[in-house]
Amino acid sequence: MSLRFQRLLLIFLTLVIILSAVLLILYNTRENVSYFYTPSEIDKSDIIINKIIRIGGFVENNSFNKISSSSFKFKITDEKASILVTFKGILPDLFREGQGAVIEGAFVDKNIFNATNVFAKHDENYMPASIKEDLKDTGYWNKEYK
Amino acid sequence: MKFLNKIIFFFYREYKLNLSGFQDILTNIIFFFVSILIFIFSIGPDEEVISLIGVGIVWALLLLSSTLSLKKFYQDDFENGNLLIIHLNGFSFGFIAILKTISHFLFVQIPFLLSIPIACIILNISDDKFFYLLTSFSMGSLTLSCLGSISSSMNLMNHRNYLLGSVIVMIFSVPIIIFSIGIINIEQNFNSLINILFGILLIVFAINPWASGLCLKLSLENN
Amino acid sequence: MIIVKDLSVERLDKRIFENINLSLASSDITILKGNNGSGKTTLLKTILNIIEPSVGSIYWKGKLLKKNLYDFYSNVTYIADRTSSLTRLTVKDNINIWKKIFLSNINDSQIETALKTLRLENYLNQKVGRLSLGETKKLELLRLIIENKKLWILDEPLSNLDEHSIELIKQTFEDHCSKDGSIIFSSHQNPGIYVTEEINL
Amino acid sequence: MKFLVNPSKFNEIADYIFKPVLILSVILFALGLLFSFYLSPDDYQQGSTVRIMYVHVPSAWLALLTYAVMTLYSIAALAFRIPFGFIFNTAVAPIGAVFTLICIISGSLWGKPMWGTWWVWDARLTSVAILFIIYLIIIFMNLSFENRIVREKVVAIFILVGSVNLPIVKFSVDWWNTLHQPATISKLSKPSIDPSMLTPLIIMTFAFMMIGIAIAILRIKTEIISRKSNLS
Repeated sequence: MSLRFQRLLLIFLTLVIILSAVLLILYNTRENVSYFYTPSEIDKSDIIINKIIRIGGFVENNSFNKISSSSFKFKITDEKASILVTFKGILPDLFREGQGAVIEGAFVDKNIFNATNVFAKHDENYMPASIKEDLKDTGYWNKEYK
Repeated sequence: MKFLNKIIFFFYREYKLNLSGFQDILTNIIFFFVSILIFIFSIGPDEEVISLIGVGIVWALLLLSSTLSLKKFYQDDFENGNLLIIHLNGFSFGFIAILKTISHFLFVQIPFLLSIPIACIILNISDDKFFYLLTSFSMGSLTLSCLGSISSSMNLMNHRNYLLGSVIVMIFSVPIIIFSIGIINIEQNFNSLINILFGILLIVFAINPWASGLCLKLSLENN
Repeated sequence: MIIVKDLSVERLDKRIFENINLSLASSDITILKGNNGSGKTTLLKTILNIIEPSVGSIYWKGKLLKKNLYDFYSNVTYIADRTSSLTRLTVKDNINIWKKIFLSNINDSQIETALKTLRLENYLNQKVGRLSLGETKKLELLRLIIENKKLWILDEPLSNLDEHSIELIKQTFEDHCSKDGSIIFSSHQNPGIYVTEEINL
Repeated sequence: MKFLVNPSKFNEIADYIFKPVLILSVILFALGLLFSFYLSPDDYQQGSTVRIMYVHVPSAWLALLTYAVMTLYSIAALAFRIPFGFIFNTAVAPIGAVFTLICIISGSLWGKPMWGTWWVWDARLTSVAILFIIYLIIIFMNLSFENRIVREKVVAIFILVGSVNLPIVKFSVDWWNTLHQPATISKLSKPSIDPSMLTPLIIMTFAFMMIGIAIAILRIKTEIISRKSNLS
């Protein structure tokens, strides 16, 4: 085996290893390494009481009601399942119905989730407020428009 | 056949070097246990909190203790010329890097692997978590050895600021820690996380001979 | 064996040495003379293909050194000026390690006689760290016998050695050349060894 | 294109274009600030806090861009033996570090009103923090080796090893559905941002780029001069 052939073989081997490793990682990240669970992923059976998890989804429309100055009740849904959430604290100003949100906390019992903090998730659309008004007047605007 | 003997006798030399200085390995383990005790005393003895963050403590301290022995990688052999003699004996620099990484894995990481059960008892980590900790560390430790080899070969000629080596290892080990802790805390399908950890191990193991080899050649050239 | 054609090495745009020519046949001895820091070690390292020469080339057995590096390395022993034995281990361990690493087929009796001649035989179980500088140097030179390769490249072999040992080294050089091996060594004093070629840096 | 590779050629071009670049950057900055504060509308969701985007996004892009260019120069320096690559690396590392710092600070300033916290250990934010520390390590490495040849090459190797983190920063948002929103402007799809907000963004990006280039020119010239003078 001449020296040059050995060297090329080593380079080729390293590239094969790196490529397969990258594919392995890409394939697995696609799967389920989620930073948070969606409501449908949490089926009722295996809820572990007061284990700290994060749930992400949309705030269900007209499910938001204010109990006192700093405690709220709303539902997080992803159009398949929805979870009742109680929260005490200051809501970020981006938080409103129909808006994506990630909440962190634990299940108090079977179907009430007590959130310790709430992150409002901002999608990637930027649109001036003025256009929103025009859209509303012309009736294009519909509640689900994120 | 001759080449195989040379490799075996290379490890014999490493064994003699490490085992004669037995107190090196012991000091690493003692450092590991003493820092666990310090964590326990600083956090307070109640079982609930400790078992919650126990896994994090164990992993972070394993990382710190494995950066302790960076100097033993190439620095001593480089200073007394043995690195050149081993190279002249027929090993290319990349191959020396691989052998050194494996010998570091054997003589430093395996003792840590064996000391994990005791650490888990002290921190009363539950049994299944202990099993996941063992699997994640067995892969993570080889990755840490490869990172250690890369960072210590970079710092051969760096006499002024040697701490840089451990900073390099710590920075590149952040994804390893994220995924290993992920494996331990997420109970259900964690085999995708194990695959990711294995992927990282493969990448670092493939990069190691080239990066370390080049740095060793460079340092010998400009010694 | 080795032919060096007008070699020159530059370091940080400072020329260390230029157009060095050397041809070493078997059973030749070459000495590199020059005061400290004149590039003797750099030249030896260039010959060992560790340092990239900016100009010139080196041939080993007719072929370019870079091409058959493996064959070159299996025929050369290099002893640096620093002590490469492991100071934490005993002399016996060191010899044992060398014997194993270099797969040398030397038997124990030969090592015994070598140790006797070098007057190191009663230090066998002592840690190398405790030996004196001269003794560790002699231990280094013992490696020549353990490896017994054709070409010896030595960096300052005669530094801090006493009269008796220098005599001994002369003797081993002559034996090595009679068995048509060859030697390149550097020295800053003139040791009065029969030398076929001399390079002044 | 020679000036990208050859120091002396670079000096000629540098003297020639330094003044215009500086003036251009001042103009662009003035224009950009004007646009982003007065001429661009509030966002329909966030109101005026969106204006931080005009600092956050350009500095993020430029932080990644400088690292990518440094990686290219390291490959050129190591594989094709172009010494100008080493000069470029030592000169541009601090600039990249400053851009990353601006990106992190403006990001966390924007995060407080939008997400509700200053900092959350999220995939994109952690990888940008790692990028910042890698920049710092590059700067420290440049200061801690005595032998210039070893210093240059080891820094180049470290940049190559550190470049593994670059794709992680770029794609971290798509891989893990993290809190940080996915890429707004991806060349492939039509950017989901309204033109009236896009213009200040583009202007500010070019303003940042011009300032970066101006400082880079100064630092590269000083590096070339310092190499010629003391041959450390």
